[in-house]
Amino acid sequence: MINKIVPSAAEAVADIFDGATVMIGGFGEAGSPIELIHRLIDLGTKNLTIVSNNAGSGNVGLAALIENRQVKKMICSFPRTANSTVFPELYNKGEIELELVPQGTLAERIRAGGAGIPAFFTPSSVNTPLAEGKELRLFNGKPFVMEQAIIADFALVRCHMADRYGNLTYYKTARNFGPIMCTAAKTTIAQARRVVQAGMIDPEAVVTPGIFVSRVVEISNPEDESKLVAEKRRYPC
Amino acid sequence: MINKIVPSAAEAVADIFDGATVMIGGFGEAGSPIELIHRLIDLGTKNLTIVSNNAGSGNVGLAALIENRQVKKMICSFPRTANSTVFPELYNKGEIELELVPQGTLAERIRAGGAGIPAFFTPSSVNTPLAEGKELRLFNGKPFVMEQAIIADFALVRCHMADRYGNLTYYKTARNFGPIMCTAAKTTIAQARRVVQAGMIDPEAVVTPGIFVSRVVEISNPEDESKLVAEKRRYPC
Amino acid sequence: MLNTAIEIGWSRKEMAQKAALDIPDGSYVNLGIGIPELIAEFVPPGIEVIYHTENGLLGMGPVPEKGQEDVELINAGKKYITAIPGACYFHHADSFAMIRGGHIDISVLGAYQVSKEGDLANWSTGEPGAIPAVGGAMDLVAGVKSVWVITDHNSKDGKAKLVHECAFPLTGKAVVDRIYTNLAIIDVTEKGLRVRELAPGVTMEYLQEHTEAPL
Amino acid sequence: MLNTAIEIGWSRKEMAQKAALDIPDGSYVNLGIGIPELIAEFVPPGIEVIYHTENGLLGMGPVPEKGQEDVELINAGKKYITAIPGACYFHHADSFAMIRGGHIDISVLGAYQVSKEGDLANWSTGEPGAIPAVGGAMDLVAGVKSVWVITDHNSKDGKAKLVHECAFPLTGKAVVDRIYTNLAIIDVTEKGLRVRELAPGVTMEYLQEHTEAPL
Repeated sequence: MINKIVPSAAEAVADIFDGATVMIGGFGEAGSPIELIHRLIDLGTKNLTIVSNNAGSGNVGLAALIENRQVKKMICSFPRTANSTVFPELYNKGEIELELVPQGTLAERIRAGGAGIPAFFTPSSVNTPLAEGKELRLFNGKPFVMEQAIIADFALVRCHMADRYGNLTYYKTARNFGPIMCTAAKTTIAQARRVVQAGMIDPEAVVTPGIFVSRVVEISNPEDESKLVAEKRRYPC
Repeated sequence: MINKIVPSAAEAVADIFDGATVMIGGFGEAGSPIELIHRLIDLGTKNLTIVSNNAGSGNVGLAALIENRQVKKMICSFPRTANSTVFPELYNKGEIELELVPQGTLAERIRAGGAGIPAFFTPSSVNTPLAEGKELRLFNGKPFVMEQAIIADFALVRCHMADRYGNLTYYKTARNFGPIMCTAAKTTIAQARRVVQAGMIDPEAVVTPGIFVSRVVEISNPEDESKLVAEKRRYPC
Repeated sequence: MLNTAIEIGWSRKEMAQKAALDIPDGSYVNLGIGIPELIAEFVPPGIEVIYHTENGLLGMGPVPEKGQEDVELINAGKKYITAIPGACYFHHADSFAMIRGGHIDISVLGAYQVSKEGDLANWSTGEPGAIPAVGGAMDLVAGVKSVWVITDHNSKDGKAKLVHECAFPLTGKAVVDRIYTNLAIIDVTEKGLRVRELAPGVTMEYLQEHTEAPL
Repeated sequence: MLNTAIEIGWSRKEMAQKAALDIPDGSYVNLGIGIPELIAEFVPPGIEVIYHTENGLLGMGPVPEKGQEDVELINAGKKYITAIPGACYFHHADSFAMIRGGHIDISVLGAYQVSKEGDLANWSTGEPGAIPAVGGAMDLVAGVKSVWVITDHNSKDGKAKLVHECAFPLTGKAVVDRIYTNLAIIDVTEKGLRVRELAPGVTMEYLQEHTEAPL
């Protein structure tokens, strides 16, 4: 019987290795798999390349992972937010690398990685510094830049419901990068607010088909990252 | 107020012009917008380029459109099915053109058209006659072929539920090409089994966001194409 | 200079209102962070506009009432929002397919600089020590049918924002169609910047004095 | 020749059963049209296999009972199917993303010819007058982790199907990993075709006589 449910977040992330590329879902706090990230901090894995839209807030979640010096490089679109201090500080000291990618190109590169498309052309970033060094090409007389797929060793996402097959649904704008990241990693780990019996999720409403998910862990009451940030809490919390 | 509901299939398709490229949803009979196709036959528009996975069955729907000599060219992956006689006959007489595309490449080219991606690389068809004349390129030492987006003037699809904004859901495997075709046409026309109030479709379960849809027509009891074919019925029926 | 400008020109709310009145009924609109966010408040009754927020929602509604905020229902500026009946959620690749594929009618953005050809610089001042962050701006200007900028006419230190050529790194080249400032509404045309409307008390001479690019 | 082969070899059902027993528990499998479709019947109890059908369903169940058919619930061969609890539907681009992206474990396909290097020809005999039709075969062989072929060992007119080089247009080059025929189970290895199992009554000599490619 297929059963992707694992009993704890610690077990779910236990094989993330030094030097791995890890996609982390979420747009700001919404959809950020904070419990999985905290267990990754417990694990202490080093030299990670993190693919995530932002670079964390306050001193919890992704920001705490960075603060703990586990991250060698960030691939993201917006590493500067109101409550983001950890990344900027390390970046200005030259202690963390940054690959800045337009948000839509980031999403499409991840989607391409999951879909077996090694490269594609996009109009985004043409004539800007972010297209420098990349191949340009005209289609119908208009310039496009070639962008390559991103594939990760692991993806950590937060979803709403999950079943033993790994079928997932999401909640409102917490969906964001979750579905595409699930497709683009060798091992995808989802923390779900609720694990349900197979068949309980409407087959028309499954957002991530189970084939894309390796492990599911139920975290019924995830920490509210924005609240932790507002309260200036620090990992471990 | 936004209201994309139109009163009849005839009005919905009335502006399809000679020489237009028209995407038609469906995989075999499942999801084929037969009423919209029949009204397009009534309209008599000529020299159409049709993008559709198959080339119709029996003498109704897409097959009848072809039989009525309205189609100059088919872009499809599988124009030969058990009950398909109209297309093979015209093709063998040299009276209709065919661009044969692997099914996954067809889907991805349509998706790319809707997503503003002019071209992408795929491993499908490499080293086969269908890759001849196309640009090949190595990524990580493996060969890929460059394929270009398909965009249409019109898309005709069949869906399950729709609202006045054009939000759509589908029914089981009738979903197939509908969602991607909706995104890749200048004007998208959907026939829905049921039109519901805005807000009645769960926002988490909308498959085609209304932004991709131009017109919706309610056809509560669509013809069952497979039954018509089995009964050897002919358009008009 | 900024103070003077504000005294004789439009307020931020008035700028937003001017832009709001120009949005055609039935438009799909993406509003950037800052002044553009104010626009939704001023769309007149009877006009239905659907707001897209690139983090994955079509049909963004007004700010929630106090206590009704949902931490997982936010806009691209990471502010709490609501969803209208008929809204729908989708993932980031689908969201940017809407943008890049030309399905959004209007994008309203802020700006550091706009050139006379409609080049836009709004993501980086290129200063050392500034953390570069781009978000969805480059995708929006590359994909959306019509790109409007809404910005103070001059920077806080009094420099012109409408320039011959952008000194800051570009977000996109020849992408801006219209500019709403506190002093005027200006179209970007093939022949350069063309004034559409002057704010009360602003003369063409005054406007040109505060603008590097020829009008 | 075909008759002889069938008398001493496996039946179609036995071929399907042989393949079914080789599918690991928990696999995601796409079954092609024809003999491959029979495989699902023979997967032993206790082994859970999830079937993908490229027209948009993961979790394909058995053939529906008479009268329970749904014209909108079909497989890639356009036959009526059912869906298991825990199934899900998706559109074609997502379905082929699963295939192309390497997420499906096993694809079982029919064949006109397979070469000793694992080249597959299964979509066109290249004959004049034949309507070319490719469907999803090229995507499956390009993307699925393991590609198995299940086919009669020889064609209806007695010709070898396991050949030095495919004469028919290719579906893919060096893509086949294993071949199930009525005479044998054969692996495609770097050193060529390697017999894994002979059907009852079939000798290596007999098999080689009916095979163009060296074994």
